[in-house]
Amino acid sequence: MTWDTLVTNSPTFILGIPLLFAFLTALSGRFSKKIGDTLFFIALIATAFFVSLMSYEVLTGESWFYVFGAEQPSPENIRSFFRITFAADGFAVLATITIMITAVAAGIYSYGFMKFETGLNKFYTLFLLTLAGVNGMVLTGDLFNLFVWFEVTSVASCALVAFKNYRGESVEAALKYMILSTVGGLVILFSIGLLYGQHGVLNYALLREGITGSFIDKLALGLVMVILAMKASSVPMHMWAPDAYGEAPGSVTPFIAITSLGSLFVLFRLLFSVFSLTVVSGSILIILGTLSMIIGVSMALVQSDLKRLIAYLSVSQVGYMMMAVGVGLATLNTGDYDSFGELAMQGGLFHMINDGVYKALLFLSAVAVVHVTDIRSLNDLGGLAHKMPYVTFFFLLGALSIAGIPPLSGFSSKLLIYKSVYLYSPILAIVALVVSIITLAIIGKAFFNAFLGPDQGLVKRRVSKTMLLGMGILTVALVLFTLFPNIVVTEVVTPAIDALTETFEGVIP
Amino acid sequence: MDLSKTFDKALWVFHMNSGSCNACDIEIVAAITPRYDAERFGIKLVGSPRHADVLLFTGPVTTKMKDRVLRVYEQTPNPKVVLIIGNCGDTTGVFFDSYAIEGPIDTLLPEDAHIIYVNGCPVRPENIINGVKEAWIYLEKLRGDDK
Amino acid sequence: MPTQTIYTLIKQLFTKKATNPFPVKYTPENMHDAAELIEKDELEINPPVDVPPNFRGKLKYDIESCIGCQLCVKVCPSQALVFKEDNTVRHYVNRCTFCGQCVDICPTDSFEFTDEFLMAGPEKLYEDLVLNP
Amino acid sequence: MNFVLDWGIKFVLVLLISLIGIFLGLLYKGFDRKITAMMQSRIGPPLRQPFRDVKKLFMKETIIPDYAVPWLFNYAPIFALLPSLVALAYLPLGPFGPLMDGYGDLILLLYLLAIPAVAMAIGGLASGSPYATVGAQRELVLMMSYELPLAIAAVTLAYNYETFSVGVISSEPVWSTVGAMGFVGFALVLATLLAVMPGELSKVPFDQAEAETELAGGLFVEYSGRNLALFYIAEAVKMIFVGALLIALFFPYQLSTLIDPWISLGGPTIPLLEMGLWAMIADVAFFLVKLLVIIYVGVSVIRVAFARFQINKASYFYWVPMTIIGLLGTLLVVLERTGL
Amino acid sequence: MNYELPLSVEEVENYFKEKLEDDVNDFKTEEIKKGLKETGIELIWFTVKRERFRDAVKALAELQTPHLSVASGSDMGENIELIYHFQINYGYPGKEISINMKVHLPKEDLNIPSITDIVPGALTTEREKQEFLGVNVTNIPDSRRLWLEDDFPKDKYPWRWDHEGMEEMSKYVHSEDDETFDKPIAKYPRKKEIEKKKNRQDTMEEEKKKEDGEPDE
Amino acid sequence: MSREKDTTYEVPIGPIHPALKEPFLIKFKLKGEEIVDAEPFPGMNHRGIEFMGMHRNPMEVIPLSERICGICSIVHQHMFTTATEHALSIEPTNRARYIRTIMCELERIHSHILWAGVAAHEIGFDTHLHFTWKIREKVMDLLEYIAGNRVNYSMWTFGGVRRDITEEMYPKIFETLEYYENLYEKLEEIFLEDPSIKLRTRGVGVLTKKDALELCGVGPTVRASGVKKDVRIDQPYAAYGDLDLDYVIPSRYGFENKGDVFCKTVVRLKELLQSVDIIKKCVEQMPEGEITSEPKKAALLNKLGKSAGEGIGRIEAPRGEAIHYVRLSEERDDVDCWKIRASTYNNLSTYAPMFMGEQIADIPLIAASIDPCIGCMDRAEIIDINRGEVQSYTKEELHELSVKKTKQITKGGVE
Ligand code: SF4
Ligand code: SF4
Ligand code: SF4
Ligand code: SF4
Ligand code: SF4
Ligand code: SF4
Ligand code: SF4
Ligand code: SF4
Repeated sequence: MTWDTLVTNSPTFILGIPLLFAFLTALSGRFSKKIGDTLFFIALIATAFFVSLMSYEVLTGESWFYVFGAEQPSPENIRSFFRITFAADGFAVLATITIMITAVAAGIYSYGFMKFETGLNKFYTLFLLTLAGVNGMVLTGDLFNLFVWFEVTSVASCALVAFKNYRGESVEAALKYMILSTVGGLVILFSIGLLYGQHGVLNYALLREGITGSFIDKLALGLVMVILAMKASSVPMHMWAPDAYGEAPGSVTPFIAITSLGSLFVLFRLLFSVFSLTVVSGSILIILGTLSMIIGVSMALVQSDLKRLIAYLSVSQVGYMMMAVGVGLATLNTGDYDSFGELAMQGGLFHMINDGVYKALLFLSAVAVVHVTDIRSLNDLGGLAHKMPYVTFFFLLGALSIAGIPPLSGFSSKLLIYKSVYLYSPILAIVALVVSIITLAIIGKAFFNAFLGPDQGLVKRRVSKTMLLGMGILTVALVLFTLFPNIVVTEVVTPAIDALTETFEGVIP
Repeated sequence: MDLSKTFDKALWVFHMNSGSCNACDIEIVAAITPRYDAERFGIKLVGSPRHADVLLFTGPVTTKMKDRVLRVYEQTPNPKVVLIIGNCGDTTGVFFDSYAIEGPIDTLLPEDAHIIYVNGCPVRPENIINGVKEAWIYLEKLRGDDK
Repeated sequence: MPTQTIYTLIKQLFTKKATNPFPVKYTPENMHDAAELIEKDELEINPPVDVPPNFRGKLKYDIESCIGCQLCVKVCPSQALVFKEDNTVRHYVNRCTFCGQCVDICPTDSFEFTDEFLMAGPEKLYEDLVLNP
Repeated sequence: MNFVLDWGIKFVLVLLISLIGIFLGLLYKGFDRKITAMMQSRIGPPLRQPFRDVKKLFMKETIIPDYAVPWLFNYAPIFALLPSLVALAYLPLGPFGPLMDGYGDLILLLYLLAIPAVAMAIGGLASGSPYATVGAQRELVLMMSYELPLAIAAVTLAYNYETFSVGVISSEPVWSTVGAMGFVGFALVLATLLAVMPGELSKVPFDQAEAETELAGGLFVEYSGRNLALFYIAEAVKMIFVGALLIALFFPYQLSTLIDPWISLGGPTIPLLEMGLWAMIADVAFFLVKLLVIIYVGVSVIRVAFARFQINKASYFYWVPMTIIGLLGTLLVVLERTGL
Repeated sequence: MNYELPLSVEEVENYFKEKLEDDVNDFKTEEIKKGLKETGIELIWFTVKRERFRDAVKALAELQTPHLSVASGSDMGENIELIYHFQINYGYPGKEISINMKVHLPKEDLNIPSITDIVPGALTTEREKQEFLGVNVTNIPDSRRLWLEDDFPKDKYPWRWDHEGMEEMSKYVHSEDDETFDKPIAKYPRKKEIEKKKNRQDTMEEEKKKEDGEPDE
Repeated sequence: MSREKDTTYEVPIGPIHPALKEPFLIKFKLKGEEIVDAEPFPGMNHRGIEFMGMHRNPMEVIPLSERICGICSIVHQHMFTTATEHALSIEPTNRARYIRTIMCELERIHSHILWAGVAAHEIGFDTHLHFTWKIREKVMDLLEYIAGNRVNYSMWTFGGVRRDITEEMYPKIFETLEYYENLYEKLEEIFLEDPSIKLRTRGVGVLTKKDALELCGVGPTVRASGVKKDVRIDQPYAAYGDLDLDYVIPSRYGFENKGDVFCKTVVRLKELLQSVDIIKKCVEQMPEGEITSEPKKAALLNKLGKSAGEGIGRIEAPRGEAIHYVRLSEERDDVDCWKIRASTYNNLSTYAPMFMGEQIADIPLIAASIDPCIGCMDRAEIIDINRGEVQSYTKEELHELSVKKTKQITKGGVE
């Protein structure tokens, strides 16, 4: 096995390793806990390694398509081939990096967090399955394959949500999540059927050529969009999110957030690469995004549960991305794209990676708070800063970043958004600015309620070192993004945009 | 105690009534209003003892106010000067034989407190300004600026 | 809009101020120097607002005319007057309420109001504050 | 190497501007107090009083209350001051263009305006006093309120110039870029900004957060000594910052160019800056006068002529009437730009 | 009889006699004339038996929402006398009558029913009576201390004359004087403004005298 | 934001608080910015004055009584002397009655202006604090001119007054009255027409007429609700019987008797004008004669020690009805029983209905609206008349309520 082989096959490894180790950790349950832990970390590190490998290759060299099954398709046999395609392009890199940072942090964090839970190996299995599923979703270049990964993610993450199944609320939340996911999967399957029936292909590139904007196409697109938007917890299908976030075992909460983000990635990819402008206009995205921003933030205003509050804030952050990418989509192929559309895209996608990081940081520190105090309601919390200085710091950093305070990374990406969308419509910029300020106030208030004030002796246990390490990794990432926003934008985000707007042009993988 | 010259020229004042008859208190307020305008000397009434340099105490200290008087004194950051306004703060004045009086104030404050007594019942606003002037002179003496 | 208020305010900006600049307009650099200058009559100070003719300021006690009848001690509400063995009374200015009952009742008019009211200093009892110690 | 040198010079300049900003801030604060007193028929403190106050505060003991979170409590004042100082570097000050340009500018400035408020709120909350808590909540509510008209104003300006760069906006006065309708629109926008100014600066009628009579100093109850001095300076600098921002956005006129047709102010040319000495002096003076007028109108007069609003009425004031006025302005500008 | 506001003193007296018969006695009415026009004000004092005291207040409440000014109380030796100062006929210029109801409580049995249900504003003064006179107000909704601090001795009542101990409790701040009197410290250097001012006034007075000296006529 | 928090928390205002010039504690329970409960704990100022008075002879008590409270120090002096006169059947001379009336009304002027300034200060309108206090100096000068001191006038003695108002004082009196008449319009403009003051005072701190009556409120506080209570008219003392006065209630001037802070302002301002009229009339009608019926002080002192009797002094202070009860006995030289009841004592219970549902921002204003003078107060209860029950808390309950968010209050808070 040469280096090149490793590189070219890295997408397989990214998916294969977690799957394999998921199996192994499940088995290891019979033996010792140690083995499970070791396997889990090996899997995480190996996956991360391959993600970086792939990223390096894509960002410095060329993107490529990784294909299972029939080697070289030709226009004649294309319909009958059994093939699975993975697109190792800029967009996939952006998505997998975002996912992996969170996954590694959450994995390490969970190790400390779940120490005293039973059945940890099950947890590892589910974790790795979800990881594989999400990565699969963003890497795949084929609709049916997408459905498969979608289902894997759904099942695994449902199980994760219900992991603490001795708690009634967990099961209830898991049930909700399950129903939604199942219905979602079925609907996706249905629309795949519709499309297949129409065009006879499922490969993105081929589909794109075939799609004409007929009613069926639109219907299929609409359905897929709805489901993905739902999974991405966009308004108006955001209801499930706070429940799921609130009830999942602490350490995987950010991971569920990442599946949402994954869905959003997929949504964008489908919109750009498959349906493109032929069928959809950016305005739907913009409207959904704006609504998400406003509704998310106003719901957050009334929350008293820390995790739910962050969940609602994350809904409103999703709105930013949708709005920005929507502006990009709306202006695609017009002159405006060059003047501000691309900027909006940059902002939107950069915001996604930022969001992945600071949201995870917020969730993890919120979880640490709940873990340490057993209290979820902000009204009962207080004075934690005295005993938990690190967590306070992490939370503050995440909070300032989500609120977009300069010079933190959240500001850089939001700035790009403001600077572009006002040219599309001034109202959008105003809304974005105001939502941002309200976010600031909300998170400031939450921060006060939980951490400031006199010490009330709520701290029952300690935050373990591994938990801190998990948050530390995210902090490092956040600081890096803060210090070098330009590099991230030019080196990672721009290729992703290029991939979205240009790939598959004339290539039949 | 570091008492530079600036200190006396920017005195922020916290007023506390510890059971006086209010006459001196309204004269204190009168001292900041246009006719006397203490602000021209940099005197400013503040709302929190934490911001204060000068504590204006009035009243013979009732039992219920005793702890609060001491607490306010402690809460005030150093260096600080106490101005006791009125005879009832100085000696308990007319309220000298009650079961509910703990004063006079200066007996409650620590030995090393810097106290200026302003006498009168009630003191005229000018006398309050005069008291501040005495405080300046006192501080200058403390620093050895008086030659 | 409170235009009337704003108008008045701007007018007051230019009219004469109500302040009586006692003793000086602004803080002098050094109070001691200033005080010395005042003593040497080189610095003019602004007098306080005028007191009325029968102002109740610090008391003046005429030890010569006192006959030691103690009536004043009986009506003094704050025990500012203490009867001494030598048939005179000691007066504590820092206890006095300036009510003037002693002035009224004294059969020989030994007590009298002055118009001094600037009494302040860093010592609790200095000579000025005790008459006939 | 060049890069390092460049940034080194910039750093020194930022430091210089900061010092000047602090000086001006305290001076104008003194001016504000003096003129307020005079309007109330008093003599008022001398102009240098704020300097004395600050000097004295630095000398005083700095008490950290038992219930405070020390690091947050101590850093909050610094984070209240720094943004305003940094912000000055992004603003054109009189004849000098912005030191740092092209980093997002107006948006950045808006955020830099928000940070002190947040820092104050966090500091207040960290002090653990109930008064400060109420004060901090009010500060946050107020911030949410005035940010809406502020955002409207900023976006309208940006829309007009198609950029957020303050440098560009101030290079040509708004009034000459638009016709009659836009003129009215911008007048409305200016009115909103003037209304936001006292809110930004926590002055009456929007000083709910530190309302002395209600909350005994609110946010700052527990602050003393150095920390209080920093807040004091921060407030002063913020005043300069907001004033200079208003000038840059709406009145970027220079005396030398205004009178150029009649009198030409030449003077020896200063190297590097490439402007005539006399012209520069005139422009600086003109800038200071403009600042004075803005502060007088936007702070002093309003401060003395209004009573403090209740917090809900203050919110309402910004969210409804001011927003409507602002949006009306935006509408007029947009209408004009799109040629309808 | 039909009683309509404003009542006269006699009517008030009759009204109470009618309502409470023998349980009210010692009626004393006063009229005090004041001013050039000799406008009179009227007061009425009477004693009511403790058992009927509430009835008396109720009877009063039937006439007009009673205005209770205050209840005063004093130690009369063998018993304690409470006086409830009510006002009636307020709102009728010059017609108002002070109704002072006295209730005597023997020292052995210092109980008096609360009237807060009839006159909500009476609570303050009832609580005050409890702590200052040792009276026990039965059914009082709130019997906490009102003015005295919580650790004030439970068996001391400042307004009672039969109590030892109040004298010791009250500090006599000024009393130490004659023996322990220290010489006051040396004269603190006072500034001259007082003398200056004096001089100024003297000159002014002289001037004035001069002016006055010149006869007007 | 804060409004959404559904737990209540407690904020104590006072006893040392810039809004309150006197020590006085009110504990508020807040829900966000809204007040859900208020309990005043007045009486930090309890000095035991009644006790002190009962250990001094009546002559000594006069200056003591004036130091119950120095804001309008004439009031308690007046009541104590009239009560003692009543007890001993001493008749003050008619000239003394007129001088007393003039002093009372001058004091009312100063007190109401002071109140207006304080109220303006509470709502952050320092300009008007400065303005009102500036014009207040004029009446202070006059009072000082008549009585020899700016506050605590020491004018009263048994049987009359100690200083005469002579002909040569008239010009100064008239000048002052004219000054206020001229300025009155401006005051009204400021306090009744200024939009930002109206915004703050209208509909704030409402006291209904029913509450006002049941809680035995007094003075401008209840007159603003339309209750006709005014001792000067109901039961004239001093020379008020000679002057035809009418109740100052808002409806007389075309306002609604709403009982909010605005109405209280109306009442106080109109009373200011009424006072000016009263003084004018008094000066015009002032009879000739002695200023005291007991000029021999030593004899009077003797008489006081030997006589017995009980009496009531009841007057309308600027803040409302106040009453003293005095009993003298033959055995003791000292006062035998002395009960003081100042206006605020009754008005404090009106806080409850006024505070409920209002905002923190209104606390100082509402607190000031009854013009509290705490000198003789200690604690009062909030009485919820809607439920007809008294809301009282045991110490434990209070403690429990404040466990959480208020830990800081018990120690660290600035009280
Ligand atoms: S010194 Fe006299 S006037 Fe001043 S507060 Fe005390 S008793 Fe009142
Ligand atoms: S006046 Fe004469 S008799 Fe009377 S006390 Fe004085 S000395 Fe004695
Ligand atoms: S003026 Fe009054 S208090 Fe002073 S000594 Fe004379 S009687 Fe005593
Ligand atoms: S009353 Fe006059 S004469 Fe008698 S002791 Fe007093 S001062 Fe002396
Ligand atoms: S009415 Fe109030 S202020 Fe006036 S004297 Fe009485 S207690 Fe004092
Ligand atoms: S001794 Fe008797 S008669 Fe002589 S002054 Fe005294 S009381 Fe009057
Ligand atoms: S209530 Fe206040 S102002 Fe009135 S007399 Fe008592 S202390 Fe003085
Ligand atoms: S409350 Fe009553 S007893 Fe207490 S000091 Fe005041 S007047 Fe005296």
